[in-house]
Amino acid sequence: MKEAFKIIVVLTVICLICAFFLSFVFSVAKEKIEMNAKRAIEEGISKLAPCAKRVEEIKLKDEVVYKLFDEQDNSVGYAFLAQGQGYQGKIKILAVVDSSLEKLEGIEVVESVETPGLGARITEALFMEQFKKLTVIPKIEYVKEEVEKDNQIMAITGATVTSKAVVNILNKRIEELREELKG
Amino acid sequence: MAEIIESKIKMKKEFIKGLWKEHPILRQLLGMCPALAVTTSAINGISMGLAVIFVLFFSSLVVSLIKKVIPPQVRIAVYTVIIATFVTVVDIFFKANFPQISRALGPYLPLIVVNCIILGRCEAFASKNSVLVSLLDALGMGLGFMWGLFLLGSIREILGFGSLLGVKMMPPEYNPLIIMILPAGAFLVLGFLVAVMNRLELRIKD
Amino acid sequence: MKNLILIFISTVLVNNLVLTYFLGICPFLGVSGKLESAFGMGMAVTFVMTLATSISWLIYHFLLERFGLLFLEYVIFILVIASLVQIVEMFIRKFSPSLYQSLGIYLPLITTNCAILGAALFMVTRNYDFLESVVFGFSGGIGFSLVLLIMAGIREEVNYADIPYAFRGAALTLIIAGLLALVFMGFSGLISS
Amino acid sequence: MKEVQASLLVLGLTGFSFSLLLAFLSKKLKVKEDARIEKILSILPGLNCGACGVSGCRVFAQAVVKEGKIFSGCLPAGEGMNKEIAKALGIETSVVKRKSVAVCRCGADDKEKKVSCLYQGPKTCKAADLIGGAIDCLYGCFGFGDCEAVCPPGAITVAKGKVYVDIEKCIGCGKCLPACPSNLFELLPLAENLDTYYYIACNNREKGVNVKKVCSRGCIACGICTKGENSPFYLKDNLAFIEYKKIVENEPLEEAKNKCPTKCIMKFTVHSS
Repeated sequence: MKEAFKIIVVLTVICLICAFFLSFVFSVAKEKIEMNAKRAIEEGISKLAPCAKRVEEIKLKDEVVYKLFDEQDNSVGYAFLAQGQGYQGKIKILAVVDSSLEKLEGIEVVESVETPGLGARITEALFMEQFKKLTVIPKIEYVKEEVEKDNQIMAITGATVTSKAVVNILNKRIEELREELKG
Repeated sequence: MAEIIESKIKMKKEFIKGLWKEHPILRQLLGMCPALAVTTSAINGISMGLAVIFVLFFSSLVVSLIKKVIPPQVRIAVYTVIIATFVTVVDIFFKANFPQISRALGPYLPLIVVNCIILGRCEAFASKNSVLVSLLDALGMGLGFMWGLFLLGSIREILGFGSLLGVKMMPPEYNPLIIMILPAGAFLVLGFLVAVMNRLELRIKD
Repeated sequence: MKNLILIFISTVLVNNLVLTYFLGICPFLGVSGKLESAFGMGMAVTFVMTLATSISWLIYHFLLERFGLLFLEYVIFILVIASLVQIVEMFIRKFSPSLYQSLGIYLPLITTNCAILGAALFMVTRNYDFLESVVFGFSGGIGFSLVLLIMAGIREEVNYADIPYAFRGAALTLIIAGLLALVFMGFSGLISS
Repeated sequence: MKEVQASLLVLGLTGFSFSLLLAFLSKKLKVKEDARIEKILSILPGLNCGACGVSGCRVFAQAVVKEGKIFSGCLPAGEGMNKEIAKALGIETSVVKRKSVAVCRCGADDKEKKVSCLYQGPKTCKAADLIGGAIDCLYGCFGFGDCEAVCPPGAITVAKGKVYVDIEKCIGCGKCLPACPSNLFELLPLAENLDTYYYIACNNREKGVNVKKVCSRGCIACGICTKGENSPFYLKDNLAFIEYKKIVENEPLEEAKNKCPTKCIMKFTVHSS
């Protein structure tokens, strides 16, 4: 009986000590992590919409959307975070759209674990440039050859799945925004 | 006096063996998962190496301290929980202070928890030797792991991206070998590295 | 239902945990010497991985997410996996000592098998629902065993070949694994979701 | 502070439930194994090197407990640990000494062995023995290292076609005897009083003139070594042998070694206790 008792005591005590130690470390570092996340978003926004001076957070369902205002305090557009399933894992995109939700100011891929050299090329400026001043209505489309309409972008050769994922994630999020803001 | 000197030599031997003779990746073939996955660039290699040293050092310390108390049935469970705790500390530390490294390492930082080196060293070494020796062994193994990762990372970065530590190395018309970044390239490069290591070991022996 | 089959095929062939995500390389190199120990290892890993992903999903959704303890993620998952492997080790030791003998050192190494924790973490990042994560765990195990058996078959042939001294043993296994990874990359066009 | 209580509760609970499960199972699935095996295993270095002549430490521990005595001793562990094992078993142990050492009855290297055809088969002695033709001498050593591969303590190294046995490392387990297809290895018995030993490094049973054709170091059965008074050498089908029981002191052996025309009588000394 002693053996079994010893097993139970040792494992549970070790777990408790680790739990306490971890939660203590986490609570110390929690603000810093949030601060980092906020700073990353602010940097992204300032890069995408230089004219935005003031940022106001609006809570929509469980996501946060940032309303942007320039010096004269009239709204310049919205910045939002959209994420979804890419080819290999999660893709997180920060995008800025004008206040009428028709044109994209630009996007920045914040986080992605796509295959290096192929899917990962969505994080390069070349791909993200295409989204500058891209019209969003009815919705963004991707093409394999050259672009005709102004709501189309060219997919990266060899990474069509990832490019399609980026387009779908943006379309879905903008659709949600349209109902929430218009409704 | 003799034992002190003798034990000093033993200590030095324990430390040195991790760097070359019993190199964790190239000789013992432990800790391959992060070694192959993360080394798409030299920077990743170094940061993963540093994280492994930290975790290996502290887990060997804790394991060698409490090794007498742990009943054999729960030995693996307890060791892995301790290792997991230290890895989470490293993960939180990287997220707080170096967000871009934490993004670069991505899902592979937690995989140190199941990194065969750490449990391998704890199971085979720290649970059988005194504290100081296991710490030296941990440091040796950690440093060995790091330079192994750095070497692997730089080879793959030079061939795959044409740059080293972000600095352009190759002439512009060099089009990078994408395979070096893909999993297949990692296996091949490591295979040849292990072969080179065997060759060197052979020349030293005869 | 279609989605489950899709996950199964993609995890076994397209995104094989061993060849595309480098998970579980240590036992992959170590145990793939003989066919029956490879099979034993494959089955043990499949069993543990299926159970681990399902239990981890339950704990993740009902305990971690509700109390917002995401930082505990790694510790809890590895605790589940370590205990499961300890149970599997006891069962194998009790009911088939010969398999226990041949798996030897590699049984505890299953716990450090990155594939199992990797599968649990991928299940979280891809936020599968319960049924999907069970299928994902099971297909991950099958994919691991498949590649392990292929490698064991090749290595049993390679023993009779005349290999230069430096490449004997692990170096050649790694190069074979590299070629296998290339072959498995051929499957990537299989699923265009 | 909420996190601290929550994490304590969650991790503590999971740890507790799994430890309950483990404790219960460890009792139910108890494999009835002698406790002493675990004790011995903790003393052993755990290298699974096979130097004790058995496949691994766990097998060695089980065998020691079953037989109740240390049959071949754990070489990497050295004397200290063997005494500890004996203490753990509660038996006293005579100082573990090896009873014999392996020697190879072919001392010619690549230059001395004549080779008249190019052998390209698999580089193992077994294969060479099957196919034949790797070396002209039908009794000689192929030099592909089957013995080196099988020697548990790694005492045998094959360099330039010649077999070198590291006398200090050899534990006399005899695994090299079956490994060599030409049966060139023999276990030379170690006597208490002697520390230098002699053996004939040739196995060729052809007439002297044929031996000369295939090897410059082979024994041509000239019989000079058998001439001295009470010399332990004797000739049997064109090959010299030593009668180890008849050896009184090394004088006649040393004399025969110098007189041997083809220098195929070898000598080695044993240093450790």
